[in-house]
Amino acid sequence: MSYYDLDAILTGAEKIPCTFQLDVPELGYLDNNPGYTLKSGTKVLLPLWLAEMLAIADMGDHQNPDKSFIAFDLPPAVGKDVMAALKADPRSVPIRNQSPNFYNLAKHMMDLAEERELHAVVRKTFLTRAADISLHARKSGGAVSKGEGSNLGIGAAGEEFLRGLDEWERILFRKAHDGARSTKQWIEGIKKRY
Amino acid sequence: MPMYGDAGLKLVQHAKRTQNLTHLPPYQTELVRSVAKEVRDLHKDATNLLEPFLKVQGSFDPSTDPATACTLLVNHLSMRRNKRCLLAYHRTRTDKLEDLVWSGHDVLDLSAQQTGGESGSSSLSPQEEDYVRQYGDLLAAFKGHWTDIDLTGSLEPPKDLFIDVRVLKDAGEIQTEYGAINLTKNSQFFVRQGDVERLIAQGYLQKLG
Amino acid sequence: MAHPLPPGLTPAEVAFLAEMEMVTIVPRQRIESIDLLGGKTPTLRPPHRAQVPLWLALLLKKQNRANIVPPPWLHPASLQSIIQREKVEDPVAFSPPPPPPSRIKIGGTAERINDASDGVSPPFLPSCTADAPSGFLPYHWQEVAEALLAHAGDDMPASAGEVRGLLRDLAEIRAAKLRSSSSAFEGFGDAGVSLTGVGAMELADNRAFLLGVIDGVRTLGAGAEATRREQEEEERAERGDEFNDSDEEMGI
Amino acid sequence: MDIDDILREVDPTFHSIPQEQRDLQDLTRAYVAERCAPELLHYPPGNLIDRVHENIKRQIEMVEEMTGNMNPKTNFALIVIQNELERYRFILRSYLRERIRKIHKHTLHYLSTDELRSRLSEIEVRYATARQSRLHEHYMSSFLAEFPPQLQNLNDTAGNLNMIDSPDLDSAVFVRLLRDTLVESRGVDDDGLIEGKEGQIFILRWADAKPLVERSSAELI
Repeated sequence: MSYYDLDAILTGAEKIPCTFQLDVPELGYLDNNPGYTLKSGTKVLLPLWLAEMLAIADMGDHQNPDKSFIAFDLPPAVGKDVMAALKADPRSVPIRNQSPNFYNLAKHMMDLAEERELHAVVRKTFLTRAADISLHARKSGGAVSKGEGSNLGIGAAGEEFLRGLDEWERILFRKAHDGARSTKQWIEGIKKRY
Repeated sequence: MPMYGDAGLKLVQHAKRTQNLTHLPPYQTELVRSVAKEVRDLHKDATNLLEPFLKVQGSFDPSTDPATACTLLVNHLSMRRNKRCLLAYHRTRTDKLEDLVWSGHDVLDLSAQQTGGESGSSSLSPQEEDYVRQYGDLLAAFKGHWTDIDLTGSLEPPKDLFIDVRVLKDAGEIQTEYGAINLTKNSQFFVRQGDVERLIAQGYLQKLG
Repeated sequence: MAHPLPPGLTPAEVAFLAEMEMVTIVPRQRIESIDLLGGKTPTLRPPHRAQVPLWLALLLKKQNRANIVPPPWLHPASLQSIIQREKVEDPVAFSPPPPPPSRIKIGGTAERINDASDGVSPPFLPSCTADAPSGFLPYHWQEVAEALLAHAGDDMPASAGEVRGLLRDLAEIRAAKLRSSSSAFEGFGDAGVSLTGVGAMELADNRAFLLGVIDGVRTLGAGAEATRREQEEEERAERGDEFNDSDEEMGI
Repeated sequence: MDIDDILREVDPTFHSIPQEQRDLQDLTRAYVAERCAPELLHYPPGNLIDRVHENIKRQIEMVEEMTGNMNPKTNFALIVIQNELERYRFILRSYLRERIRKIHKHTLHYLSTDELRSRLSEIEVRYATARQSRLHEHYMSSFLAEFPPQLQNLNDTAGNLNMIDSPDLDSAVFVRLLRDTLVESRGVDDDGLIEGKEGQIFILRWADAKPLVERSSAELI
């Protein structure tokens, strides 16, 4: 985890459904009610950077040592419906619509809650989509002289798929694309040398 | 209503866009100010909240008052979040500024041009302008230890150090590392590319092969 | 920018390294030894063969001062045998790299001590000279082959078109292997993935992507991995001394 | 008795390679390793970098002496020398700048302990320290000075969030074995123990590859 990493910070802004486990007089503003007590049992959406720590912090309650300030649910982006869709066909889900930092978010949620099922689906999704990313990147990276932009030469379905990539996948795409492109440049350049 | 950390997030979103730009967009003075103010307000709140406990008990024991402990934690996390956003924003920009210094740009000049050259307006904050100057000096000193290898030179592997050229029009005598060469039309030379790049661009010489 | 290129070697850098491979030349004119940073060049006297780094050989060739003797592995018969091996004999793994010099000592008896304190490796092994073994692709096979084809086409053992065609076949077979290998490792969940026989350019092309996928799987699986380790640790503790003993017996 | 003499006795091939050639091999390996390792590596032993730098300087002086009024057409040797010189300059430049990139990225980390600091040259330490303090001053004057004092540090490690970014030592790398050796490797689902053979190429986590590389049983590629 990198302190200065922008994607990590942006992931921290993802909203998590949380339930407060105690009354807190000063925190009404978190539920759009400044000045009022935030009641135990109130459901609020909190950013991950806040939810994460409130969920693992020790309340100091000796009778209930496992109790934290809040309980939380999986955010919809990595919730049951999305996981079911990914299980059916990882390629057909534009995961960027769920979250631009889909994998980062999934990782945080897996660390917070032991979710074996989540891990299996997310990993399979990542690998299956990576193979597709490589194919598309190779096609577009090989076409070195055509330039970039919409002229990727991978067809409408391909571009649709690429639009749905999350940040990790965009980086992967760029890596595969640049690899193919610089190899192509080497081949083209060698004829001009010596 | 706006949450603590929302303004900080805006800064980071700015930074994220900045990463993919070739130029440096204007410094977000107002946003930076409001995030810093948020931190001061949060700190004031925390101090006020703690005061009665410190007065009476000398310290605060979270287990006796979980609600206050929770408020203080939220407060503390919000300050830390804002600090992280501010640092990441500034760091992204100094990274970019350093890159420009490495590639030999006159950053201060460049930034004035981008804003249309109006006097007094720059996409850099005054502090950033200071930093660019200081970093420029620092890099110059570092480079000075490695003058023989031209530390800021190209990181693409060397190729075509010497090239064959044909003279397209008489250009008279030029000075090269090897001394003078007389360029008469249609003669051919094998020369250091760096010596003749300008003459090629001006159409006096043609690169062969 | 402190360094504008991505970490890891790029294709251009790999090609640069390949130019340090020694190749055999036949000089066409006498050239005295030159005192270089990397040592003196041999005195060139036609028609005596000499070995020089590829970058120098290409410079000599370009100026018509020498011809280059192509390495035996670049002959069509050699390339065909490698294709046969890659396609039929082992359709999964890459064909093996040339045997390391420690295993091909003269007479096969002079066993080099197993000490790599100056363990020489590509591009400094003599794997592209006229004495290199045929039937094995050296680490820099693609870069050396392309450079020779482009600039010493008339020195090739067969028509440039024929050699080029064989190289293209080989590259395609191997590219498919590299692609399928990455999915065959069950998503890099297991340790120690082997890519023995892979070429430098093949690596450079796929490096960032492959490592990106592996690092992604590792990051996503970090929690599961930690849990697995804890369980294994517990099991080990339960088995107690018995396990430790067998560990020692393995002589590690 | 010198260690080289001992080695020469047990292994006649040792030092059959002249010094200049070995320097080139070591420099090349250092450059490749630095480009491929996820963290900053130690300077190569035996003052290699200084020696190469000195040799480059001397060669440049020689080129300057040799030039003058010579016709490049007739002076092939000079062309060869300059071509080689350019190659050396490139390797050293690329090596040093890869190091700078890593130092930039994780400055506080490399300055944080004596062991880490010892990986930097004197010049690098001076540069990194000066840059870090300029940077801190920049943050201070931009916003940090308005913060409560306990929030002004750049090296807090409290509460699940370490401000000192450090390289990911578990990043994957490619290595080639330089001799037969046991290869221990960790994976997500399974760990491995392989009897590796000279010349084999593996993908490993850097933390697993590092001990092999440090005792010259493997090299980064």
